[in-house]
Amino acid sequence: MSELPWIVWVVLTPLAGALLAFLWPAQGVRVALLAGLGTGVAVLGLSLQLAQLGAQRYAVGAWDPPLGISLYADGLTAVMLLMTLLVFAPTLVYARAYFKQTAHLFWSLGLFLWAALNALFLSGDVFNLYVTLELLGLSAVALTALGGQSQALVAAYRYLLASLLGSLSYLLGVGLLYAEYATLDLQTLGQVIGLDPASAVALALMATGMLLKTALFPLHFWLPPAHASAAAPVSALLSGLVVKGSLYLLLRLWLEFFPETTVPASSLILGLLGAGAVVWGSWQAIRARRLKFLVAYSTVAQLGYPFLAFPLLAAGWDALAALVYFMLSHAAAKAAMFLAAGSVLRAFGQDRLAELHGLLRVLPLSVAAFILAGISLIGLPPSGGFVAKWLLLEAAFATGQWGWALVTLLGTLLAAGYVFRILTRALEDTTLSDRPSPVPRSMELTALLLAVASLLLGLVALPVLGLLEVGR
Amino acid sequence: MSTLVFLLVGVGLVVMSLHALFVHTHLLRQVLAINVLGTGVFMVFIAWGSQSPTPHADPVAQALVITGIVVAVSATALALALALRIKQTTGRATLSEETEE
Amino acid sequence: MDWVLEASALSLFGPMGLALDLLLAAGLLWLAWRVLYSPDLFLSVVLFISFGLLVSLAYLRLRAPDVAMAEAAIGAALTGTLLLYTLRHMGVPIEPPRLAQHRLLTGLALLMSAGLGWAILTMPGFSDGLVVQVTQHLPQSGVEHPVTAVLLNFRAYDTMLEVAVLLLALVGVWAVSSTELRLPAPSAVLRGMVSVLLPPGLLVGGYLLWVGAYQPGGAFQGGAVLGGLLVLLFLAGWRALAAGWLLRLALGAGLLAFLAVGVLAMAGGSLLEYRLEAAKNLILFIEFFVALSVAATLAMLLLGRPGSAGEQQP
Amino acid sequence: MTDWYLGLAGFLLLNLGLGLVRVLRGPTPADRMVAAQLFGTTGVAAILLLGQGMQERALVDLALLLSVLAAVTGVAFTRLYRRVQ
Amino acid sequence: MSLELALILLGMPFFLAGTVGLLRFPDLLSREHAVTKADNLGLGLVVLGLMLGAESVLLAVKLFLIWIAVLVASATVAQLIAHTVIDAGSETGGGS
Repeated sequence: MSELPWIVWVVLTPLAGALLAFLWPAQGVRVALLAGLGTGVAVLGLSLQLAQLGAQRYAVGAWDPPLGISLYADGLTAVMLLMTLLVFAPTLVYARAYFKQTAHLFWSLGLFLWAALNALFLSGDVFNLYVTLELLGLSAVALTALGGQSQALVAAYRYLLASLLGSLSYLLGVGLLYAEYATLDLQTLGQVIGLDPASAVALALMATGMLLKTALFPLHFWLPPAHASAAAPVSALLSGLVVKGSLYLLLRLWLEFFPETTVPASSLILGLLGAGAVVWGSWQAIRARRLKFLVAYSTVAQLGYPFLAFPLLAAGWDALAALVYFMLSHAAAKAAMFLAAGSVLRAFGQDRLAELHGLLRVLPLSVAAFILAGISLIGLPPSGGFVAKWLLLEAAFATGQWGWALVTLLGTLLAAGYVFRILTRALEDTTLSDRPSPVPRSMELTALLLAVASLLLGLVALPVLGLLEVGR
Repeated sequence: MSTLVFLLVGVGLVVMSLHALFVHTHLLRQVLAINVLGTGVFMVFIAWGSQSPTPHADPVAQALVITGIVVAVSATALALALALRIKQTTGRATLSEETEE
Repeated sequence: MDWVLEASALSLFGPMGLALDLLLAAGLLWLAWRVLYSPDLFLSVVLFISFGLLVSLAYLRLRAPDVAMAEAAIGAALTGTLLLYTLRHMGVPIEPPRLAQHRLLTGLALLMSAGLGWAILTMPGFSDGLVVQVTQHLPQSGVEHPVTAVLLNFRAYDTMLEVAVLLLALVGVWAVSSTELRLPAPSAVLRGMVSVLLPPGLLVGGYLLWVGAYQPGGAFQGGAVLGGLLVLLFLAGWRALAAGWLLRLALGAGLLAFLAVGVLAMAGGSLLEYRLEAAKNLILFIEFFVALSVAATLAMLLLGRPGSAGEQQP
Repeated sequence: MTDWYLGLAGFLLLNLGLGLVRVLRGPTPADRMVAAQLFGTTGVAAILLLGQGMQERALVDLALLLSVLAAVTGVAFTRLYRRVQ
Repeated sequence: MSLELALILLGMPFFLAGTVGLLRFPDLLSREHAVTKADNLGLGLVVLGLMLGAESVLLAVKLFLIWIAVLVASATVAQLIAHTVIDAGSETGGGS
């Protein structure tokens, strides 16, 4: 068991699934669920391997870098892969009920997305990362447009432009690095990279591209309409996972390159932008009139927190752990919220916040999902969000950078504001004027499952952080 | 010398297309701008690769750009399909500032 | 700045070569400007095709014939056809550019560009890239042409994902578009031309595919020629390919071949590792199916989704 | 000798540039397309001469590719831009 | 000067003539004539010249194939473009 090359199967299984679902559309659902199962096994196998044997490298085609491409997995990779699995598996089950028979292209596109994410997390080559970014971006855009309404189409188009601009900026940076250092291998580059202007510009280009793709304030303009107008399971994937792909890549570049090329100003800028995102995103979420827009703006806000950790990364382990835990808990909580919002849409045909009275009576499980996921977004114990904020505060206090702690606390208050906006309506005990449509039980249950997971993430912090340490 | 000339052409294409991308609102013009932008980036790769001592330009740079060209046509096709569908459903061919709802 | 002098010394073709380069450079920048800002969108598209061909000439001057072929076939001809098609169906060919002001983004763009120029001009020196490694390992790759060795062997994983991107784009286009390309009946002249051009065209496509093992050419260039022929066939009213599972198989064949060979290689080694004796045949095997998929995909991107209404949300 | 070929390729390039004036002037799309067809003929000749001048045999293959594909955009134009019904 | 180069040089005026015709002739159809006739002749001379210097049969065959393909394509496309004009009458002005 422990010798199997799980690292390869983590990418190949969803990719083969995507191909098979395309070739055999009538069996799309079954192919997707089977491929999901297989990918899950591969991810768990790889994680166990990593926990036992430490970080691993895999030279594709047995060509070692710099000639060939190598895959690389350490604890950070494993946590990302597990996060993807955690969100994807319930979302596929949800989608089976959500899409009924019609949208058979969803299964192929969804598996392409999964393959792209896994390939991105595992890639150890800066150009290969560009290809995975494009695979990720195009599948995300196609999924966004799958809704078919004009709003979704416009949002998808805008998303595509932002995504292409981001990856071309990244690619230009890759070109400069290759011209100067004659290698595309991430780790080798990390060892040889210097502080000359060309390298600095290359890194700035790559980082800017990733910031655009991660929708960090003020480059977030494309995110709310895309995430709000996509179909619910797609929104869950986009908000929970896709933005984490580029955030992970930024973090990886930072960890590999920046110890040698530290510019204090750059981490400060990221932190400040993160603070701006927390405030602006939360404020927009508080003002939103539709449930899905509220949840989407909450994503803009929540994506600010990981960036607060960047100025603290140099100080030590806590900041990295906080950053990763923010990604993890937001993935589960936000996916749960979007899935629950999808149930609301299914029941009422619209999601205007002003008209959501008495939700509790119709969709009790979805309301429960909102409450539990909300607890994690606000950061109350024992949720994953609480652990992340706690770690961030510790890192901030340890280095005496109180400012970031204040932003975190402010964000907590604002998050409470928008979460309670949902709950006060939902818990009102009034009878509804129009009869809601039935919502399949599996849709409500999967949302609840993810919400519970986001809460429980706080209780499994020790093993998760232990895994994260592999290879550090 | 070719290297220097075309490196600068590549940078020029990037500058022009970035500006065009930000000021144009017509969907097709944006697609054109993205394509020219990609060409500028590829040009930088190949111009650099052309100073390799072999009979042909750096083979890795060439392979990367071929991959890039195929990715670019894929993205362009998706963008054009979206643009056409937007025109069909909304009757408009431009992106304008939009607000929620 | 040292490398600037070095680069000048590399001018192999004398003053005439330099004059040609400057002519090309001026033409490229001028054309790009007209493509991006001309008031008539149809003109922009036509100029974009010309621009692509000029870019291809520039790649030739930069001694990158493989890229020149890919650019001429895919970047100019097929992208141009896609643009013509979309423009036709969107109508409004003459629409003066309406400019929106994004000061923040424009400023960012200018900043990036200035930084870029600065970066290139102050770069301490260019590396030699991976030429040495590629040349050293070329005998173990199974092919004689270095670009093909990189694409199909050393960095085959990239190419596999690239083929996946192409397939994904097609699935995306199918997910978005609801219409199939419809045309009036073709004239006899057109059908005559297609039937004259088809046999030598197939020959050229096959030749480019095969010759990639030895010199510039390969699956993408050959596939693009075949794709162009398919487009011609469609434009002349031919529809035989546009049906069911056979079409899907043709579209997925490239990725399928890659996955099959890659996984089988894992029986005795690692992913996509070819034994030297078998390397050449395996590479040609993969290339054949990749070319098939490239051709089918490029043609279907234009044709739209055959015989089906768009995806509907429940 | 090589300079001769490069010079002639440059001459053809200038020719193409002149032809682009017609692309710009139009006035109808058909005029523009006719002018753009110049790339199919003059462009192919320029590539052949460039190949001769740079001692690069592979350029003949590029010219071959271009000569086959030159038809595609032209035909696409005529098929797509036929009179609207 | 070799015969090879002489033939190629002989082809150049045809390209120039084609371009000048394209610019100077008053209407679409005569401009088309200028381009297709003159340019194809010029290309023919270039190809012929290069074929004389070709060191292999394959190369010569490829060169010939290029000429044939361009000839067929440009003649047909010219004819088709002419048809769009004749079909559309004067309506092409707006560029529909």
